[in-house]
Amino acid sequence: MELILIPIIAGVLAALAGKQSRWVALAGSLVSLGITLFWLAGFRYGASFQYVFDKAWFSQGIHFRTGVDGISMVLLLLTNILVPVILLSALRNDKRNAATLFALIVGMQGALNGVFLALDGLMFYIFWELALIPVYFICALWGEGNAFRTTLKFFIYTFIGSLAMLASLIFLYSRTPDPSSFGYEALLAVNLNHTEAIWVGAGILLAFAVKIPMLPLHSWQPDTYSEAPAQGSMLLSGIMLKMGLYGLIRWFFPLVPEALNVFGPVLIASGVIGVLYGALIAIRQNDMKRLVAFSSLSHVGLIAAGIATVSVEGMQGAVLQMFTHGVNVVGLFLAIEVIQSRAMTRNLDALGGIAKQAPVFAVFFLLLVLGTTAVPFTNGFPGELLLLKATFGYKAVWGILAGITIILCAVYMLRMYQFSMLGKPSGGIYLFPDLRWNEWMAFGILALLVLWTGLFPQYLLDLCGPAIQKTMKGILDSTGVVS
Amino acid sequence: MKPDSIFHTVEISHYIYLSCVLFCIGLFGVLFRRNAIVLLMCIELMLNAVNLLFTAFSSYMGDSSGQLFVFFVMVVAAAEAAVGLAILVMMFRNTRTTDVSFLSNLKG
Amino acid sequence: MMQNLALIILSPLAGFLITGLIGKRLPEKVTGWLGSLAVLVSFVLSISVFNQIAANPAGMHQKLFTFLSVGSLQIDFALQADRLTALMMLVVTGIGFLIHVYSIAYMHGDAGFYKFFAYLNLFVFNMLVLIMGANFLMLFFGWEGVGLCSYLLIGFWYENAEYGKAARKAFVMNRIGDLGLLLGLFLIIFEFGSLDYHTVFEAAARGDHNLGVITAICILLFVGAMGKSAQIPLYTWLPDAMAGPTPVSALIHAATMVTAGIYLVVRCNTLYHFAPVAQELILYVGIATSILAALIGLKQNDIKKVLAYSTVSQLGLMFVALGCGAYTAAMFHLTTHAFFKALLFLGSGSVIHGMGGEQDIRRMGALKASMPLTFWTFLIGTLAIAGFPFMSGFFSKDEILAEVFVHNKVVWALAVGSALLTSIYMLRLFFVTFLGSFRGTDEQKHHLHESPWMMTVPLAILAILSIGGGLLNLPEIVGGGMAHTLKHWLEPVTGKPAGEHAISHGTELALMGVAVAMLLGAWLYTRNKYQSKGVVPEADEAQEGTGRLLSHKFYVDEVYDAAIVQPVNTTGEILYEQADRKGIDRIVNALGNLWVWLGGLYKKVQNGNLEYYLIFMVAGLILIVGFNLFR
Amino acid sequence: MRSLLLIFLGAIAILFAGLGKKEIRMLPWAIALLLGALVFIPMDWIANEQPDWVNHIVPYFMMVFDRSALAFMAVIIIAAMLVLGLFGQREITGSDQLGLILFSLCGALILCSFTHMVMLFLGIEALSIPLFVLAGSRKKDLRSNEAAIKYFLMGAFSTAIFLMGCAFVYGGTGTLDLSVMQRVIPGSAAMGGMTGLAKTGVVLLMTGLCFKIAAVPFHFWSPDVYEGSPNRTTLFMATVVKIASFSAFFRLFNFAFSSPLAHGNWSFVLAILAAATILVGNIGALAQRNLKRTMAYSSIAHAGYMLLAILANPLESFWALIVYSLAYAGSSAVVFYILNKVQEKKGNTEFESFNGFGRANRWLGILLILALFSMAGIPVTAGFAGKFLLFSAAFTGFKWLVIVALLGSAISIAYYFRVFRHAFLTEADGDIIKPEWQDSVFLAIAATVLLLIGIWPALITGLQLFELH
Repeated sequence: MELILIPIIAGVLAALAGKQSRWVALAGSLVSLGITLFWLAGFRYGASFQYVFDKAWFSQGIHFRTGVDGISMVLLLLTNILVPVILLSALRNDKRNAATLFALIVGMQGALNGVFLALDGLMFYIFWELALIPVYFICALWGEGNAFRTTLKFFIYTFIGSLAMLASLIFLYSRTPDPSSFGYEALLAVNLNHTEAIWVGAGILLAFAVKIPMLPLHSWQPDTYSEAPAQGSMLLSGIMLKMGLYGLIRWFFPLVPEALNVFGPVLIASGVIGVLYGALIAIRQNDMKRLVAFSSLSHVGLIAAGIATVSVEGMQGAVLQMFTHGVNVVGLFLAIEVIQSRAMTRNLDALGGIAKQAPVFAVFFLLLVLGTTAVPFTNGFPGELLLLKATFGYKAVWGILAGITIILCAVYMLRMYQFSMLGKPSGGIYLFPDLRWNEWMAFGILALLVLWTGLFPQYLLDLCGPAIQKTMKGILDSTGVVS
Repeated sequence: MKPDSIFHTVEISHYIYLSCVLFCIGLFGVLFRRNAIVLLMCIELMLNAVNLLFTAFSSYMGDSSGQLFVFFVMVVAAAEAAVGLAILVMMFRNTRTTDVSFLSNLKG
Repeated sequence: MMQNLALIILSPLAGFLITGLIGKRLPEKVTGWLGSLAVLVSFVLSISVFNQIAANPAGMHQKLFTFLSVGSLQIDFALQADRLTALMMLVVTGIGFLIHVYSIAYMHGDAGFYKFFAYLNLFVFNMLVLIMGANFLMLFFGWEGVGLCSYLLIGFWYENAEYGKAARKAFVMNRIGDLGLLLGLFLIIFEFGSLDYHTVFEAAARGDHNLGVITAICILLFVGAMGKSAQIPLYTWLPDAMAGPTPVSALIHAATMVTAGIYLVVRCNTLYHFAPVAQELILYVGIATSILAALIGLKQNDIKKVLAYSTVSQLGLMFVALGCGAYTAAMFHLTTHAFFKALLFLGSGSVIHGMGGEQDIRRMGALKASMPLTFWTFLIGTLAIAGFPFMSGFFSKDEILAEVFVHNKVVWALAVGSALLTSIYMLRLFFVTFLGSFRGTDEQKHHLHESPWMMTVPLAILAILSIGGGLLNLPEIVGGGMAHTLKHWLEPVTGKPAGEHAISHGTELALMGVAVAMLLGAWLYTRNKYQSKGVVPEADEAQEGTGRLLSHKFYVDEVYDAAIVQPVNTTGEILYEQADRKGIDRIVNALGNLWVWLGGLYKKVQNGNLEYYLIFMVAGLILIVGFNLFR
Repeated sequence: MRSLLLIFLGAIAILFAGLGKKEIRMLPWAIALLLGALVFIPMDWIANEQPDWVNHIVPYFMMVFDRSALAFMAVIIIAAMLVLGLFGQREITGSDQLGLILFSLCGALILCSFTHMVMLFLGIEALSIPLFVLAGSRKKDLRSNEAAIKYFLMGAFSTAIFLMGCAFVYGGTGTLDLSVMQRVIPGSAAMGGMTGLAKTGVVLLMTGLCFKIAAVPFHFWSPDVYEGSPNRTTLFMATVVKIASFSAFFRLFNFAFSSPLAHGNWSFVLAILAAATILVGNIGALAQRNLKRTMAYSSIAHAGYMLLAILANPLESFWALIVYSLAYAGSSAVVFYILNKVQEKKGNTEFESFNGFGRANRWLGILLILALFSMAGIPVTAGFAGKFLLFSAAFTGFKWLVIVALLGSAISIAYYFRVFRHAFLTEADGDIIKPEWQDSVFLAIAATVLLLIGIWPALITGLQLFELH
């Protein structure tokens, strides 16, 4: 509850605070980080929901019910770490109406926390939608180029998905025993026949697949990422698309286990093909943001495929990789923003030789590139290892195809790094000041996370382990598949 | 009202057909005429068809509420006609015509 | 004593952190010596571990923390040391230390001096993790880690775009191998349920596992080794990797990292024992690589490229030994190769240093006078690699040839041919570089000088090792009671190969005779051509026929470019332009525009005309009433 | 009844008291009148019985002020307050328009409480006839004239059809009393179901009401009339008239024709009409360049959504309809207020006129976004709560219809956000608009309604604990 309210209130205050809004926003977001860490400290390892807050909301069947288990804890941690980092990186921002920007970012934190905390179907949906709004405004108001059209497409696209999910949730709701309830457990208890499960599942999946995005539903992503302001891209790619993946674990598979045999293969195929598709396209992109967008498509494809294997490795690897990918992609977008704000371009053809002028930045950027490339001792490695293993264990062919990503990812990431940072200074890059203190801090936090997760992934795995196992048991019990 | 009154010597269905025909005459008049005054008259014709039907049913079933309804219809139709004619006058002042097909500025 | 193992890897890590973080503010000397000291500490500790292992063949094991524990799979961050490891540790840290010292002088004045030492320390750290890891994942950690350092160091002079390209090429090609290795690891997990060496090998030794799977595992692991140890088809990165500073080439691309593939196969000998198909594959790939690289080496004019191809060729030879199941021979050659190839690279570095960055041997010549120490050490290195009797390369190479002779006569003949080619190109290199007449510019001539002591002392030490390295594993006819030291040392790891074909001393002597004769012939040929006649090798462009083919490295790079790189790039472009923008995105937009178009259509219906409205209404009314009455 | 009487008498008083005075001077009285009427509603709600004197004025229980009537009355009065409060007309002399609005409001209140077809008819006419005048109240404006003519002719035409329906139902069931009808129709099952007369009658009644709420294919009048009428009248039509018609629709079809037999007769047809209405409304709105006309189409679409309430289980959908109506009234009032102000400055309501509006007027801009979000049904606005309640109530009946409605909601984003784009994302400098203090008060009320219900819909839906009848 407080994790939702405090950032939203901070957002309202920040909108009113004028010049001081950045500090208000940062404070609000840090307070909720503090609460998250406090919760983490008191977290009892186990599968049950903790810190439960429950109050009747719309009606007796629709509650405002929040709770944390290991899976949501990881994502809360991610959200509440990344949002302060994003705010920090934007602190020196002097865009028009900066106050509103900060307000929206911190408000978004509240909505995202709501998504990850929700234990009631309708509440989940409401925060799911609510999280879309700040980021929409951020992208539309401060975007570049044809931002309105692009963001509108993004909004309608995801909105259609969400509405389909709403329809599915309402269907499940109508099938709960009287008095109908949207409660998580009540929805889980609904038994569907195969046909129903496919329809209901398709609706829910549409919402998640658009947001993740899964392969054929991704076309909003590259345009949106590249035309959004840096903070928008970070929020979208760093946290928002995790909503979809989280949704797969928390809602989709547990709600329609009956249709696992249909959706599992579809998701894996879509994920793995997405892995290759995104990677192949990323190799030839010259716009850094677009490159990262397609790389992100590639990475989340693997995560989704891992989840869809419904194996311990796949799911835990997915949770781990969600955290990792969030950190890395935010870092990459931050690096791109650093480049763009100084060199006035992010076209790889026009860049080069930045490392000479900004060595500190170069090191941080390199670390993030390596993390994304899943080099051992960085955070990308353990998650990708688990995911590939899960995919390989599901079907060797998929595993091998997905494994090609470790080659292609190296190709495009290093290409990006090479063309932007290395080589001789070209174009207008003769004056490239190194990082400012706030950027330094933001990068520093991200770098620490990269190394920490890279070395000690077990901490996060332990956190989400019992909950994953419980979830998996729930799914497999319902399908009758013996694991 | 006596049970053997003239209404009962004629089948109720005849009344229904008659008023339906009247109604349809009015309706097609509305559809195919362009003069606003004529349109208004056609609508009155439709209302009268309804009135006839109400009266017939009322008598047939021995229930007074139908006839009550007819009075209300007549009163309201008068009010409506008054307002309608006023609007037509206003229109005529501005456009010098009562042909409704000239009114198509608002569209799309 | 147990924490020794952790300290061995932590010391270079600490070196990396210190030089990397504050090295920029320290004087060069301090940074350089700090970096070297870190490796020296590891070396000293390794000796202590070595001594313990000598007494305790079972080895040591140390778990630091649990890295991953998911489901039934648990992978620890754990270190171990057995005799194989101990040998590798000494090679890595010992040569590593020498090269660090050498680099202090070599890299003097470079803007990225501190970075260089940081990277080198990081490399040593990763290499140690690779060889000391107690499970396959640790190996993979180090495996990728050294690949990363290799990337960083090849592209050390990052302002040069070509170097950057070479670095990326190295990393990507390694990654291709890594994928094979990774898939191999997955198969191991599925087959054995664990990645611990101990568990896996113990289970494998029982011999009751699916041989097909084990063969697949072995082949996949070898694919990893191909990438790292530059075997066909993944060898082309290694010559390009010479873009890095010369000490890097010596340490990473000659002595240590590229031998990781050998180490991997030796480590998994238990598995390979059950996979003869994989062994055959290794044998053929090894011999093919060896010959191919040696041929290419004949016509290279860049001093470092020659050495690079020589490295590829020698690695191929080691794989040939592995293919025959001669693990000791492979490890022996690995060790001696580390000595003399490091020596040769450092020597070439010294030459390049003296020549002010010149690498083309056609501009050198007659360096003997101005760089005597370099000359003599380089000569020792050349002789060692060419197999001059009683030097290290002589014994190690002969042992391999002898093993191959037993195993497969055809391959033996090819291997001998490869050895002959090795002698020729090495002597060619030697004669052209150091003898004859000076062909450089006047400025270079004026500048020409012997290198400082920090560079020459490591050269001298390596020269001594190159001469005496053979003592490690003398054949019986020479060593008598001291023979086969290394073999006995490694026995706890490699086991006693059953049914070993011992060859008679006579045959062995005959084989040695063949080798010596070949060397002699090569000496005479090259001496005649390059010293006496003073022939200067043609420039690449001037080559014709076979020479052209060789100097262009059989056009393998071009073929790869056309067969793999371009298709991938084109696919990426086509996917983006056609499938993504014009396909999926256009469909999505069309779905959106459909409604707007319908809206435009509807606008025509709402035409403002009252009559039409009424007609529509009545038509609707009739439809509704009719539908309701007659359905 | 007290509210209705108060407003009726007050309307007469205001009509005469306002002779020769500026209309704006009578406005506070009108607002006070509505406030007074509103105060009676909770009192009646708690008392929950019809006092005798009511039965003397309206005999034969032709009107029953039960709680379902009171709830709609409250919504309608609030909507009317917003209409009057936000549109104080300074130029108009004489309070005839004010009086007409109040009379029309009386008709609306009758539509909430009728239990007899005569009262339904009277309510519709009382609601409509003043509107004919109001639509044409800008006498010199040709567009206003055209709106009035179109509205009048088509309105009268549909009245005739509606009356024909009344007559048929009367012939088919033998009664004009709703509660009798409710009892009679199930009885006809024994005699082979409803007669063709009754069936046709029900459908004709339906078309008559569909005209009032502007459902396809009886919606053609609404874009033209909405566009041509003065802004205040348009808003009044869009909110008060529409909600009142829905109240009548709900009462008639979910009370008199609620038995399964009758329901099976009209529900499928109505479902098709609802789907068509949703699609036509949303698609038509997509192609518009004028905000006012867009709002007209959007109001058609909203009518389509609200039709879901008629089709759903009445116990659930009643409160959904109430919440939806409140949300719709509140957001429409805000949008029309802004639209009106922009029209005063720029002379038209083309989208281009809104360029830079949001940048120039921060608070009004935020309010505009809130209203648009509510219309689009985005959480946490009242519009979302309404839509959710409606859709979930209707879900058990016509699932495909709910899907169409969801699709419609998705389409609607495009045109609602177009307003946002012009207001915020264009570089032009918008005119600064300073709302009067009383405008601010009513805007604040509207915003509060939108947000409060959005965050906590149980505020309204909690009332379902009370018995309705």
